[in-house]
Amino acid sequence: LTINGTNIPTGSKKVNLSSWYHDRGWANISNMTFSNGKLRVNQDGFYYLYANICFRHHETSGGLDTEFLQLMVYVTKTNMKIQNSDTLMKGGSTKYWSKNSEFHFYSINVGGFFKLRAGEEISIQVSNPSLLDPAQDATYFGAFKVRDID
Amino acid sequence: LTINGTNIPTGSKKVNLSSWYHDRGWANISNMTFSNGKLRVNQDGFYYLYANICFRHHETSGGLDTEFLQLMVYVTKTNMKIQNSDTLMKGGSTKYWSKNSEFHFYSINVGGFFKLRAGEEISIQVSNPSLLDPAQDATYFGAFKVRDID
Amino acid sequence: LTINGTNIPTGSKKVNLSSWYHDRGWANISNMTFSNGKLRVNQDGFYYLYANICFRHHETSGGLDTEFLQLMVYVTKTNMKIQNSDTLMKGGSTKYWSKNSEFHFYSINVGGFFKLRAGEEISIQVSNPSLLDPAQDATYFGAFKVRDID
Amino acid sequence: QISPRCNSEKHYEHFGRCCTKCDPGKYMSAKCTATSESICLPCGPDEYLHTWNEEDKCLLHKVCDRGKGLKVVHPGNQTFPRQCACIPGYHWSEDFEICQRNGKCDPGFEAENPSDLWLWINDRCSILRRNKESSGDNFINTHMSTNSASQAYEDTLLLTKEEKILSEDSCYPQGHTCGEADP
Repeated sequence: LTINGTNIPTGSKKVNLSSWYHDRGWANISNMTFSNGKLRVNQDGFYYLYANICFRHHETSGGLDTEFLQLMVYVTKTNMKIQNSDTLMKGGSTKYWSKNSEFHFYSINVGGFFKLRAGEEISIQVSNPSLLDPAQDATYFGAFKVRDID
Repeated sequence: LTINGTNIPTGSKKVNLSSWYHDRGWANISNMTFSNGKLRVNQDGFYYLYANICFRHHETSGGLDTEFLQLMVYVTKTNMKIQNSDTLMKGGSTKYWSKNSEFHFYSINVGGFFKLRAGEEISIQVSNPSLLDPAQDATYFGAFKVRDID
Repeated sequence: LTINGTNIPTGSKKVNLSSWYHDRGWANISNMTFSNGKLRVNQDGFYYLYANICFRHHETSGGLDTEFLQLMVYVTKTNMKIQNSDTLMKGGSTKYWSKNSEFHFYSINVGGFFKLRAGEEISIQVSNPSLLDPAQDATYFGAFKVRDID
Repeated sequence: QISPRCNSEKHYEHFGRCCTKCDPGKYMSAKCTATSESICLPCGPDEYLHTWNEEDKCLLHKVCDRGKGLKVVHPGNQTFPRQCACIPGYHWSEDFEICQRNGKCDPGFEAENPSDLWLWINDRCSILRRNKESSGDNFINTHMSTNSASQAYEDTLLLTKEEKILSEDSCYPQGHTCGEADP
């Protein structure tokens, strides 16, 4: 799924990213459902999950609130049956983005192999959403099933 | 495919990396073809694409042109039928590599799941090619087919 | 496999990380064996290997030995038959972690597709182990078989 | 349990037969069959295999990356892996796989016993008692009192965990390096 660049939250607080394309450009989806900003598992199995998140700031976007940033992504699994949400993967970096520089850019990539059950949902949280790069080749996430659970 | 360390372009401009080993060391290839520096898809399908790129600079290589760098990788898909090239994935970071430090190192990893058609070609572009780490465990890319297109 | 947070080596030297959970939390293992801190391949095949390593430092943990760090991960393959160990993948970054900052964080992700033989073993080395984030969503590695060798 | 005749260093068992492995410098492109021996082919350029083997592919020589301060000490061949070394003034850091600049010894160290050889491990200058184990975690040195650099090199054996030879980046009065690191 690729980020819907027209609907990115603002601010620097950790937010849930719920606005993704699932059928445009590189985005594709099958055997999974995208609803309420979450990717729902339809079939039990072992899945490889991945996310690529790019942050950027251009001087023409005005000054940064602070030069000391922590740019993070969290991939979370929600299990409605037991009303539980847990982070499966996290990645990112603290950064010093100097005000004197014209442009700043930083990308994070996370990936991992997880056992998922039908009904469980995968969602993405990031810090500093207003710095997200809205391009489809920059900010995206997905999953593919590798095999059944024995 | 792993980088052919003996044939890395120089300079800092964004260039196409076309010199890769496809059969030596860790590199391997099957059901895809490597020609003209590009990885050609032979069978329609859903593929997981990935790339790992390492940049490094040692003081004995002489001074850097600038201490402010943008180290990037772009994974591009070319569709000859419609004469179109597009970036599937990008990653990297702006960096401040101080002249006072002996050594600098930075690695990027990108990965994603894409629908690819026979005849389409995957290629890699990077910025600052002269800073590329030529080791096979540092700079490599590849793809594997996960399943057919329904 | 996820890091066993209770048994992380100290210091900044490059060390072998041998203490992983293979059956708790997100960790799972099948058709491979975890012993002596290494992941052993039981079946010949093409595998996708990945590792996600997070480093962090909080000011309450006392001062860093140096502000100039190189945070690295190495994924190594050992082939007992020919008494050979080689790095398959490496990633990381040199970092300037200023003493004035409260908190520092940095994550590395590496991944790649490799032909592995039964009996070969995969292990993880990192620099600066004492800075490792012990959470299961932060520091983990794994492998899954994609297909047989033709 | 391999039968005694099928010694495992040069032979392997396949379909109940005891077949010959490929000798160093070659890889096995096909295993033996009921009627044919193993087929071994030479390693390609920039590849090697240092032992009798059943590998289906040779190993790739490492790159002596000048961009990390390395140079080739032995180019390697089909049976022997390439050896790299740090250029003078630098020593190999196994932790970060780069050539680190040799630190300068404080003048105080140099003046005290100018004729002695101070062995300096990684980035700490330390004076070694005669034949005492060094302060390094797994390096064993002997302390020699000598004036000629080459003699010191021959007589002093520096062992690292992997049995590599570690350069003696010694703090000579003239700051001359007498040995080569072998990463």
